[in-house]
Formats: sequence, structure tokens, C-alpha cells
Amino acid sequence: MRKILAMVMTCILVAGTVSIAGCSSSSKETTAAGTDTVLKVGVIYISPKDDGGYSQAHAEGIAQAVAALGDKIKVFELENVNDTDAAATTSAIDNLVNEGCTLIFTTSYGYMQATADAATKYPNVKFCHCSGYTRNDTNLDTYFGQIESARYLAGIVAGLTTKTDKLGYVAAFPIPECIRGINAYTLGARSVNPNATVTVVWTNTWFDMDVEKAAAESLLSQGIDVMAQHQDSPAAINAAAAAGAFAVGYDLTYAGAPKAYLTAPLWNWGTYYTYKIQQVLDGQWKIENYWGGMKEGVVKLDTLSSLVSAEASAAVAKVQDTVVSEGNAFVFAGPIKDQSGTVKVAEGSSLSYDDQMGMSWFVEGVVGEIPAP
Amino acid sequence: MFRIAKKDDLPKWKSMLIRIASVFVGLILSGLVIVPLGYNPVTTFSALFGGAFGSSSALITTIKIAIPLSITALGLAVAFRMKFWNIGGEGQILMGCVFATYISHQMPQSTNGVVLIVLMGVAGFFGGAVWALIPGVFRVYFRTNETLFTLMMNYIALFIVQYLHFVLWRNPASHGFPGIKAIPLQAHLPKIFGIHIGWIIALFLAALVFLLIRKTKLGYEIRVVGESEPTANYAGMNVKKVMLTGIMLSGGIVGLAGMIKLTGDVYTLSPDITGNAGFTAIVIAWLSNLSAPVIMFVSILIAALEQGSQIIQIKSGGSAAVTGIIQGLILMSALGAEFFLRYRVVRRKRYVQANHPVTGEISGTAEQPSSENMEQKDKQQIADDANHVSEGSEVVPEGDAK
Amino acid sequence: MIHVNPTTPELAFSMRGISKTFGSVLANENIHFEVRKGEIHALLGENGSGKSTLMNILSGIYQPDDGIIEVNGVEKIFHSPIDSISSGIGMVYQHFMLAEPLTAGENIAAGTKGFFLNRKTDSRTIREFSEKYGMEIDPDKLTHQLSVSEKQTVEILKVLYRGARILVLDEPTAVLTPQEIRRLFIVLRKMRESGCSIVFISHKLNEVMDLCDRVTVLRKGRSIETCNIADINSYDLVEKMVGRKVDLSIDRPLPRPDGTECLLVENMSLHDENGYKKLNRISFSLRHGEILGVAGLAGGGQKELCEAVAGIIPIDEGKIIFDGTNISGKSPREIIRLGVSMSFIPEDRLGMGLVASMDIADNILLKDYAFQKGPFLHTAEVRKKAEQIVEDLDIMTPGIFHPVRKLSGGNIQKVILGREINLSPKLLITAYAVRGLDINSSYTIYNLLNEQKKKNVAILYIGEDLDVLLELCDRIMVLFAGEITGIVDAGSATKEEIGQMMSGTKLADVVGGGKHVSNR
Amino acid sequence: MNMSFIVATFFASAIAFSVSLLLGTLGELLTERAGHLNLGVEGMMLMGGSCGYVAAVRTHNLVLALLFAVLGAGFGALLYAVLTVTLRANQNVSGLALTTFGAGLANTLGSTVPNTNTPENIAAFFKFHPLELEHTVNGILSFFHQISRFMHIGNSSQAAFQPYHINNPVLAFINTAFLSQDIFVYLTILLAFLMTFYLFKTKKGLALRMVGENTAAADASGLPVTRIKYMYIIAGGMLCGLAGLYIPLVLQGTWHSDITAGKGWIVVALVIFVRWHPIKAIGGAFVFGALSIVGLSIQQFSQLSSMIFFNQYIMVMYPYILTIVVLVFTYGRKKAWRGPSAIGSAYFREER
Repeated sequence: MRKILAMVMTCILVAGTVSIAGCSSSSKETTAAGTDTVLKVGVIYISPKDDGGYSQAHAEGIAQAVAALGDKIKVFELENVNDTDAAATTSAIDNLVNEGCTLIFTTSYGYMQATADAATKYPNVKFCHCSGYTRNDTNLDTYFGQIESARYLAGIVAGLTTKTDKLGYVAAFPIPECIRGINAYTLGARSVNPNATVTVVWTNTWFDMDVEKAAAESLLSQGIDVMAQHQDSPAAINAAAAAGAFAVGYDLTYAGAPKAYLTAPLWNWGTYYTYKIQQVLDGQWKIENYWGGMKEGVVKLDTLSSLVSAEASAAVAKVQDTVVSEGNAFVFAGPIKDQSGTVKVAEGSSLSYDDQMGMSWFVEGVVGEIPAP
Repeated sequence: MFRIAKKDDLPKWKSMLIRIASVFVGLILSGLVIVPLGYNPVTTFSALFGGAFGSSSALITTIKIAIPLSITALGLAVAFRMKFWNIGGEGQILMGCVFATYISHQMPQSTNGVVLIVLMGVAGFFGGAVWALIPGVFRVYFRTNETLFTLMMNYIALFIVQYLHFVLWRNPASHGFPGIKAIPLQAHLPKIFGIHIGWIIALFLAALVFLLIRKTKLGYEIRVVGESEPTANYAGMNVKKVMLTGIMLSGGIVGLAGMIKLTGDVYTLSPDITGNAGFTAIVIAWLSNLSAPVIMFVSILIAALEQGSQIIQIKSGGSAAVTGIIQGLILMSALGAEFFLRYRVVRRKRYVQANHPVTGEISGTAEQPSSENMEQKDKQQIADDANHVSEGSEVVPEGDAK
Repeated sequence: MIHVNPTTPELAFSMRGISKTFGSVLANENIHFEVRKGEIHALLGENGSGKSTLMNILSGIYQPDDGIIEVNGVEKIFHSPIDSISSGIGMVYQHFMLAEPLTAGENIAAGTKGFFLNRKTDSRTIREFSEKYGMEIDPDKLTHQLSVSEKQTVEILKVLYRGARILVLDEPTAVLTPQEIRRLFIVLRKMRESGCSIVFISHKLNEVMDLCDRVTVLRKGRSIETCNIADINSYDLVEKMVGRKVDLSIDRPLPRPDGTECLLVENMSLHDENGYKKLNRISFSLRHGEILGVAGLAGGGQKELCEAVAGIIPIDEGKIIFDGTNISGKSPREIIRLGVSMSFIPEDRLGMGLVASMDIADNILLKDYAFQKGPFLHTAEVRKKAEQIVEDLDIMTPGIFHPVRKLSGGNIQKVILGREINLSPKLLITAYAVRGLDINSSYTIYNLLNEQKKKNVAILYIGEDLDVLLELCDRIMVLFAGEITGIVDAGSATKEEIGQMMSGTKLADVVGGGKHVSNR
Repeated sequence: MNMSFIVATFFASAIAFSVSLLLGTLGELLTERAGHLNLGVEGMMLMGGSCGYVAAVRTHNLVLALLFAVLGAGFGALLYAVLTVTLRANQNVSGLALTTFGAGLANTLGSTVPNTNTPENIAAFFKFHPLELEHTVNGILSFFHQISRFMHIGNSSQAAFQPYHINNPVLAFINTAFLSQDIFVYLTILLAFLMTFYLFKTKKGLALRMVGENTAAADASGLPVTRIKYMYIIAGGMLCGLAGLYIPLVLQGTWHSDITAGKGWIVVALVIFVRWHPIKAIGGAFVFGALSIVGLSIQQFSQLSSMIFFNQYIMVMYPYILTIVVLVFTYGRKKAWRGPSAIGSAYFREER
């Protein structure tokens, strides 16, 4: 009896193995056949592509590009690829290249070195790295956007919403990207409410709900009534909602806290991805440092929620067109003083691109410190 | 009615068969779990294995993942031999990387690559060894529970690396981004057949560990200490010294695994550098029965599952998490299969009552009525049982493993 | 005293046709065993005859491969101890089954009915039982603070508390002093009066003859005979246990007259890792070609004595002089190099001296490897040596690469002794060398020791069986609670004298006074 | 805003943060008391969290959410129990396998409800703070006010209702720090007390302790060892499931993959830190919870945050160092109880 059972089981196992092996070989054939006609595009995300934040914004952009370009491209996406473990990044890129991808977007700053190495390793594959600064002359370029323009507008909303004149800002890392955002937000707020201050807490993480929530709560306990964030989880908004305060989001529209959510600076990556993929499809690939703004449509301010006062809406409307057309040049136009009151940008001038990229000081009105590296 | 009895040792091929069968059971089980979640098991598994072994470049990626896993498992196996439950692999990998990184930062820019790599290797070994020795010393001198101690040491190491990453060693040239300066170019491990030479080091270490355990006095001492400390003491071994040496070797090899990942693959120390290898390697070492050659083989299998997780996403667009289910179930059924190597399930037989009439009283000195007939029956049953030992075993796992 | 039920004896339980195998070892084979109500029934047999296995089957710990158990005339199948307990069977194990960090009361109450843990009612019930049978225990004391005999009391109360009417005691006297044994017997007789049935497992004939009503003898896993104690004498019982007429005498070659002093221990004291004093100012000497026996109750300091001489544990004060050299403070390895060999057979037999999972060759290597050159093992010569030992001592094994744990007890003992003798020691320490062996194997071991004695080796023999000690050794030293109560000449001392010294009476005060033997 | 309010709010955050730690600790404590070290807490928390949260989002029913959390994590614990109790597999490795499996299952399941929030009705349930002073007192006062108005009793009957406002700073501190929590928090603390009573004052608890201390003795005492082990391993897993559910459902209000963020591992440390005692777990969980978020609050005080001792990354290390100290201390002492001594060893009746 047992012997028979053993034989039956063995047969099943063998059959299973054979069928699995057979399937794997057949699937390979189909992929090999389709390589020539379609552009295979690979994308790597740092978090799940439905994270409700940064990665989802990119994924939605990719989805828009797919919708726009249809059959001409085939997209392969890898999510949750650790950006501080270069081995994980490298093997993700390797896998995408093995799959036949000839255009790869790496969407997090931490992928920079691994992407640059891969660009050398695979000269026939084109790489676009988001938010970094390493480019080469042939197959690696960078892209990002002037999100600060939208943050400036969000700052206007916050400055006119606060009752206590105390704004809070939960920020990830003391890096130029975040510092720029805090400064733009503060400048926006103080342009309509000179008494407003923005208190900053660093979380040193892009996505850690526990830490972000605790950071927001530590701000709220100090009487802050409008919360803003430069992180990818909605924890800070939720904390604000729980405490009865208002909040400004980031990345995507957030529907989870209707009683707190004012607006958010949003990414609209579909514009960029459609543009860049089309460029490759047309054989027009060129190395560039894409830095689109509201004008290009890569960045926008979310529709103001019903919580936003008419006064604030009007204030936003007043400058919106100028901001859209001039972008960050308007936001960082002088005079701008730093925390100590020293004039950093003189009247009549505006902060250069390089200075924006290397920004390491807070404007007047920010409460908080940039830790010395 | 069933009951469980001890089993004699099985021949090698039979235990091999049970282990291999258990992997298939794991696959079948995970198939059953992922179907309701909306995955086609056939495409999922074919993507998984095709992605891990399907092409030479896929194989290269798989091997690259397997290198730190196997070296870590080799290191842990040395400690496990002594029944020192070192689950501090994560921390030891991290500290190996910390020390290696420190050396690379301290040496002058112009240092020769080979010299630098060797120095970093020594530092990596040292770092891991120190991190294992701290709980080791407490275990040896105070009998502190090392399972829990090494687990705590993982976190302390992690927070130290975070502190270095975010504060102390933050690279000023990284535009304010947190991050530690990468190791210099000449410290990158050279490549052979498209893979950094870590694979050669891993094979070399496997041979070394095998020789150490089987052919050296120290290895012999380690085995004796692991089996019976009193006996080791009795034979004149310095148990404390043997344990500390073994723990040091264990931690050192694990630290070296970190250093190899650093110089071969990642080039920059970060809190995530372990990629969970410290924990995964525990499972590898255990499933391999602590045997160095088997560790190399199992590491490849586990690495294939990790590598396959990306291919599943690429091929089927599913979530990366689904491989966790598959991996977990394969591990569980492999663990469960150990049972069938050591025990057997037997059906309890009833004595045939007709042969043995119930008597109210048996006179004081009477011999028991034991007919020839019954004796033979007994022997037959004993023989039957013996048959179950030898033939019944390979059938059992499929039936009971769920 | 012999107690016989006047009316037709009613059976408390019966076990019929019980068989049980462990792997390939047949532990019980078609055993028949019946116990009446209100009797104390001895289960007698050598080590390895299957007594404990049979009782573990009765208590539901083991499941028999075959056979029927009936309690009060009703057939029962015991899947676990719960079934056995609910049938009114209570087992008092030789190795106590107590959770050390819990109190005595908690250990007794665990597994009983009710939801709340009510110290008061529990204590009251416990006290009632203790008074009824004349036992004393403080239920609130933590178990690890109890003495051995108190722990046994807890075990007995535990089964009584569960309403047991059938008590099984597995070698209960092995760990007790004669006084404690006497007290235990009083308790057991009281229980018999109240109608309980008691199964008394032992291999000590005198106790069986003293206490029991009937006896069942097991031999090699089979039930040999059941009879009334009144109808049989101890000589016949031994014959039934062993299976043949036995000549229990061991030859004792005279010690070589030229034997010089080999080992001299002076005022040695030491304590264990918990800080308890284990040996207190021990002094004795041992000559070449002499066997010095050591007797004493378990935990009397024998183990520590062996380990101290072998250098395994440190001593607090005193001197250990071996062939004129003070070896106290030397490492075990240095002492081994000097020619001191120790074979220590602890209770689990494989705990110290052998590595159970390793093969014979690897075990032979244990004492050799350290003296090999270089960092590598030289296995070839050890293999040769292992083959030699297997051949010389006639060890039954499929080969030298067979794991020792799969060997039988006697063969395991031969492996360890063979290895030690092979080192040509000057001093051989053996502890419990025949524990768990059948009589034949035991005699092989005695012969091996005597051969060594003839080769002028000094032997320190730690033993349990007083008869053997008296016949094998030249002198006997008795330890009690870490102190020497006396050293006597084995040729002239009696069992009674040694028994008194084992329970703490100093030699000078021993009633009936044997010849005083100087310890120098 | 004054300092005391900031501290009180920090306390409140830390308590909310440590509830899931406490629940998980109570669960793992049961498991370890039964003699099984289950390193799969993280996996079980994730399984419970995902199953419960998905159920909450799909059904908007709190009871179903709790039920599914308990079932999901209980299933994980059952797998562990089958492996370690019946099949006698190594406990450490089985726990690690459970974590891998649980995380995989949870994240796969969770990805079916991306970007959702806790349903409004359930969120509202947890917004109710039963002990909050102003709220509760005003509720009672206004009730009597209504009655007295209705009955026309006394002079005050026509007066407007005067809401109670806390003026006493100490009371205000206590109110904000400790009394403004949802019902789950208080039930969990109550559970810790009940569990202590159960463990030390009932025979069931005694049976559990006995099994964890000396399985063979418990078996010989007639305790159904296998059943007890299964029961408490699964019950422990279920508590871990509730702990896991609290995080997405209440603490964060949304699901995200690996949302437990290592809390399951903290729990393993905590059980040792509190020496397997439920009441001590209340304090222990708070200390661990507070220390892991205090670094963020300290950022506000630059003179403190610049000291290495108060650095965010150094402070999160303290719980683990404390646990090591506890470990070393208890093992260093000769007679100290070192936790359930059956932990780690499989029990096979015929091999004692």
C-alpha cells in the first residue's frame, strides 16, 4: 500500500517538475520573439508602486505614458528595490536588461551610483535617473522637477490658514532637496503672513510611519496648527487630522483625512515619461538634465480643498500665473534673508540653479537646524 | 490510532529523497496558497526558476546573491556545531563591514588594491569576531543565553551603522544626503567569469571549514564541545578556549561575508547592506545539517528564490511579496521533513484477545500461558514493525506535512 | 512481615502480552504482570530487564507495541499519562518529575481539577494526606530547596492527591539513606493498610524480602515468574533474575607487596558552582597495584572526588600528590600526560567520557589527539588502535565507524575502558563502571580491572553495589556528604558497617566495629 | 505651549505607540511560558494586521476585523505549533520561516487594498476616549443638567450649562498623558493584569507554567501537554495578530507593506526584558516605545540633541542594551530564574 502511494507521489512530483520546466522554456520563446518591434522600458521603484506616495506618483506617470503610447512600449516594473543596498539595485537593473529593456528609469536618489555603474556596463541601454546629478555623454541622464514652485503656493495657503502662526514641517533628510522645499514653503507662507514660522523636524527616513507620526505629534504638541511634509507616507497628515490641525500633503492627492487636508504639491510624471519615451521611440534620445516645472506640467498644486478659505484661494490665484510661468526663479527671487538675517539673495537677483541644487541654509522664519554633516 | 516512535538512521539516499521531496511539497503547498491570491502557480514557478537559472546572466545574479549567504551560513555552522545558537549574523555582517570600511577610509588613497583588500578582509574578520565574542564571553563565563544576546547585538550593530550613516561618517560630498563614503576603486574585488571573486573565496572557505571541522584538532575539539561539554572537559580540552575560538571563527567568517559583499557588490556601507543574510543564513545552515558542501548547494537554492522574486514581478507583474510565501512554505516543509528523518508514525496494533482469555486470577507461581502459536505471531509483528522502519518512511512526508 | 489478603484476592490491574521495541532493541517481550488490591508487589530484575519500560507503559508514557492493560477488570488503552492517572495509577519516578522553580504545593496541584489556585485548600488537603501516611512537607517551599527525600515525598503526595489507588515506585530507595528508607517503608505499609496497591521496583533483594508480599521477576525483557515472597528465598530469586546459577564471587588478586604509594590526597576541600561545599578535608592514599573502592550515597561527593583528581574541577585547599608530584592546580591535559586515566560513567552513561554521536574511532581519538603533532588530526593510527581495541576487548560492533550510542551498554563501557587502558595509565579512576550492565558484562569489566591491577596500576573504583565493592576492592573508603566516614579493609568489613558509614556514622562509632584500617 | 503639555503629549504618543508592543509581548509571553520561543512574532503581527485590516476595509465591521486578525495570526501560530510541537522542528528556525511566510502573505494580501484608510465608523470608535476627563465629566454633567432642567430642580435649572474645564496643571497633565487614549489601550492593560492573575492564581496558569518549566513533569502529572502547547502558542499568536491589527487600523489608519516595521522583533527582546511577567510588560513596553520615538521630540531642544547621549540613533539602542543588562544580570546570579527552562527543546515523551 505504502509503496503504491510512494510511486504515485513520485509520479506526481516528476510530472510537476517536467511541466514547470516545460512552461519555463515556452515562456522564454515568446519573449525572445517579441524583442524587435516593441521598446521595452524598465522602471525601478524604491517602495511598492501603490504606496500612496512617491513611488505611486511615478507609477501613475508610467501608466499615463503606457496609455499614451500604447503598443509601442512594454513596461517592466520592479518595486521595493532597496536604494541603500547597491547589490539589490544592481541585480534589479541586471534583471531588467536581461529581460530586454533598453530604456530604464531609476526613480530614487540612492540608485545613482548603481545606475551610473550599469550605464558603463550596458552601453546599449539608456538610463534616466531621477533626482541625482550624475550624467554621462552617451546613455545616462537625469530628471527632476521644480516642486518648490508648488510648495511656495502651498505655503501661501498654509500662511493664511494658520491661527497660531506656527507651521510645522516633517522633513526626511537635511539635503538640498528638502531644504529647498522648506525654504520655498516658508517664503510662500511669509509672503502673505510675515509672522508665520515653520518648525522643522528631521526624521531621517523617507518612509517610516512610526517615526513620521511621532515627529508630527512632537510638532503638534507645540501648538502647530498646519502640518506640511516632505516624506512619502501620509502619517504626518493623519497625525494632524487626529489632533484637529490642518495639513499639506505631498506627491499625491490624499483622500484619507478630509478634515485636515488643504492641498499638496503634486508630481505629474506622466508628462515627463511620455515625453522621454517618445524621444527614444523617435530615435531622438539626448542627454539632458530635465528640470520641468509647473509650466511643463510635471509639477502642480492640488485643487484646493473646501477647507481653504476664500482669502487664501484668492492669494494663490493672484500669484499662480506668475509662478507657473517663472517657476523657481520667482520663488527664490531676492531679497531673501537667512535665519540670522543676513541677505543671501539680493533684491533683483534670483538664486542660480547650482545654488538651488546645493542649498544648505534656511531662510528667515524657519525654526530648526541643519545638522552639520 | 497512530503514535510516534524513534527511527533508526536512514541511509543517505533516503534522507536525501525525503529532503528533496519536502521542497516539492513546499512548492505544492505554496501553489495552493497563491492560487486564491490570484496567481497562476505554473507561470509563477516557471518565472521563478527560469529567472534564477534560465540564462547565464540570470545564473550570475543568483550566484552573486548566494555568495554572502553561503559564507554567512558557513560561519554560523561553526558556532552551531558547538550548540552556540548564534543568531547574530546580521550584526556580525554589519560590524565586519564597519571595520572594513574604516580601514578603507583610513588607508592612503594610493594604497595598492591587493594590500587594501587583504587589510579590509582582516578588518572584516576582526569586526565580526569582536561582535560575536561579546555574547560569546558572556555565554562562556556567565552562561548567558546566547540566542537572545546575539539577537540584541544585531540591533545594536544596526543602530551603530545608522549612526555612522546619518551622523558620524556622513559623506560631506553627498550633497547632504545621508551616506557613507564609498570604498576606493582599487578595493573592489576583481571579477572572474563575470562574478566578483567572492565565489572563489566562498568555495575556498567551504573547503576550509570542511577541513577545519573534519580534519583538524580544533575542529575535533569544536565537535566534542558541541556534543558534550563535560566530556570535553574530561578529555583535557580547555572548553572555554575552544568555545571562544570557535565563536571568534564563526563571527569572523560572518564578518568576512560582510566585507566580501561590501567589496564585491555594494562598495558602500549602509544599514541595509546585510539584505537579511544573517537570518536567511541561519535557515540555510540548519537545512544543510551544518555540512559545508551542502551549505553551498542550499545557498544557491535560497538565492534562486530571492532572485526569482524580481522575475516574478517582471513576468507576471505581481507583487514581490509572493515569493515570501513560497520561500516560507518551502522552508517550513523542509523543517517539517526533518521529523520524518528521525521519527516514524506507526499504527497501534491491538493484541488479539481470543488468544488470551481473561482469567480472574492467576495462581501465585504459575507461568503465563504462552502458546507457540502466539510467540510466532509476536515475532511476525515485530518483523512487520521493522519493515515499517525501512519502507514506510518515504511515504510519510507527503501525507502528513501539511 | 508478610501480608496476605484473607479473602479471594481481587486484581488491581493486569498487564498481559506486553511488547515494546525501541528501534531494534526489544525492551519488553510478551510480559505478563498482575497486581492484587492491597498488596505490595515487587518487580524485580537486573538493569535492562525491562522493569522501567513496563512501568512506563503502565503510566502511559510509552505506548506498547502490543498487549492489553486491564484496571479493575476493565480493559484500558493509555494514550498518555492522563489516561493512566484517571484510572487511579500513580507513578513515582526515579528521576523526579518536578518543576524546580515552582513550590512543592504547585507541583502537587498541577493538573488537578478546579480553576482557581487556592493555596489554603491545597495546603490543607496536602497536610491531610501527609498526616494520614506520616509524611512531612512544607507546600510553600520552592522545589529546588527541597532535599532528595522531600522531593520524593512531593512525588508521592502528587500521585495520592490525584486519587491514585495503585502506586508505582521506580527504585525509590536508590537515592535514600537507610533511615529515610525505613521511613518510606512505614509510609508504604500504611498505604497498603488503606487498600492501595503498590508496585515496588528494585534490584535490592533484601528490601524486596523485607517489604513485599509478592514478586514478579523480569529477565531480558520477559516475565519469568510471579510468586509469593513467603515461598521463595533470595538465592532462588537471584537465579531467576540472572537466568542461571551464579557464582557471585569475584576473584581478588592480592595487591603487589612492593606497591609504592601512587596517589596521596591530603585535606582536600572543594565547592560546586553554586557555592555548596562538596568535599570537606578529604585525606586518603592509594598504592600501585591496589583497588580502593569508594562507597556512598548519590551526591556524597564521589563525582567531585574523581573530577578533582583528574584536574577537571579546582580544589579550594589541600594537596593531591601523584607519584610524588603535586598535581593540584594542573590542567587535565597535564594530568593525563602524567598517566592518570579516568573513566566516569554518569547516570546517562554517555554524559562524560564518550561522545555519543561520534564513532568508535573518533572516541578513541579523544585522549590521543592532543598529543599528535601539528594542527591536523592523524586518523590513520587511531583507526589502527581502534581496530585493536575492538579486537582485544571483543567489542560487538559492525565496525569502528559505528556511532557509540548505538552500541549496547556493555560494549560502550568496553570502548571507554579500552581507550583508558590503552593509554597504559598508572592510575585508573572508574566511576559506576558497571552501571546498567547485565551480570555477564559486569564480570568482564571486573576482570579487566583486575588485569590492570596485576599490571601494578592503582585503581580508584567508585561503585554502587556494596557486594561488589566488598569482593573486588582491597580497601573501601566511605563518603558521606563530602566527608570520609571511614576507610576499611574490604576483606574483613561487613555490609552493615559500610551501610552505617554511608548514612553518616563515623567508623569509630560504628556498631559492631570492623577492623580499623589506617588510611595511610 | 508649555513644557508640561509637550511632555504630556509625548507620553500620550508613547503610550499609543507601545500598545501594540504590549499586546505582542503578552502574546509572545504566553508562547514562551509554554516553552516555545517563537521568533515569528513579526510575521504573525503582519498576518494579523493584514487580514484584519483587509476585513475592516471590505466590511467596515470592527468585529469582523478583529476576528480576521485573530484568525490570520492564529493560523501562522498554528503552522509554528505543528512544526515545533508535533514535528519537533528547531524553534528558532521555524520562527524565522514563519516570519518570511507571514510577511510574504501579509504584503501580498495588503496590496489588494492599496491607499485605503480605516473606515470612518471604525476610526470613530477608536476616537472615543472613555477616560478622557473633560469629555466624560462634561457628558455626565450635561446629562444631569438636562435632567435638572427637565425636572425644574433648583435655581440652576434655567442657567446655561457650564462645561467643566481642567484647571489643575497636574490633572491636566495626567489627563493628556494617560487618560486620552482609546478603549483598546485600557483593555490591553487590563488584559495584562488578568493574565497575571491567570498565570499565578489559577490551575490553568499553573499548568502552563509547569509545561514551560519541565514538560516531562507536566506530562507525568497528567497534563495534556500537546494540547496546552498548541492552545497557548495559538492564543499567543492571536494576541500578536491583534497587536498587528492595531498598527494599520488605529495607529496609522492605513496599510503599507511591512507596516509593523520591526515591532515583532522588539517584542522578542521585551519578553526577556520584563522577565516573562505580564504586569512588568506594561512598563517595559512603555519604556521601549518611549525610547524609540523620544529622539524626535528631543530634536526641538538643540542643546540636548547635540549631545551624543541623546542622539536619536543612540537612544533607540538603549532598550536593547537594557535587555542585555537584564540578561547578563539574571544569568550572572546563581539562583536567579532564567525564564521557562523548557524553551528551545522539543519534547518527545519516549525520550526523556
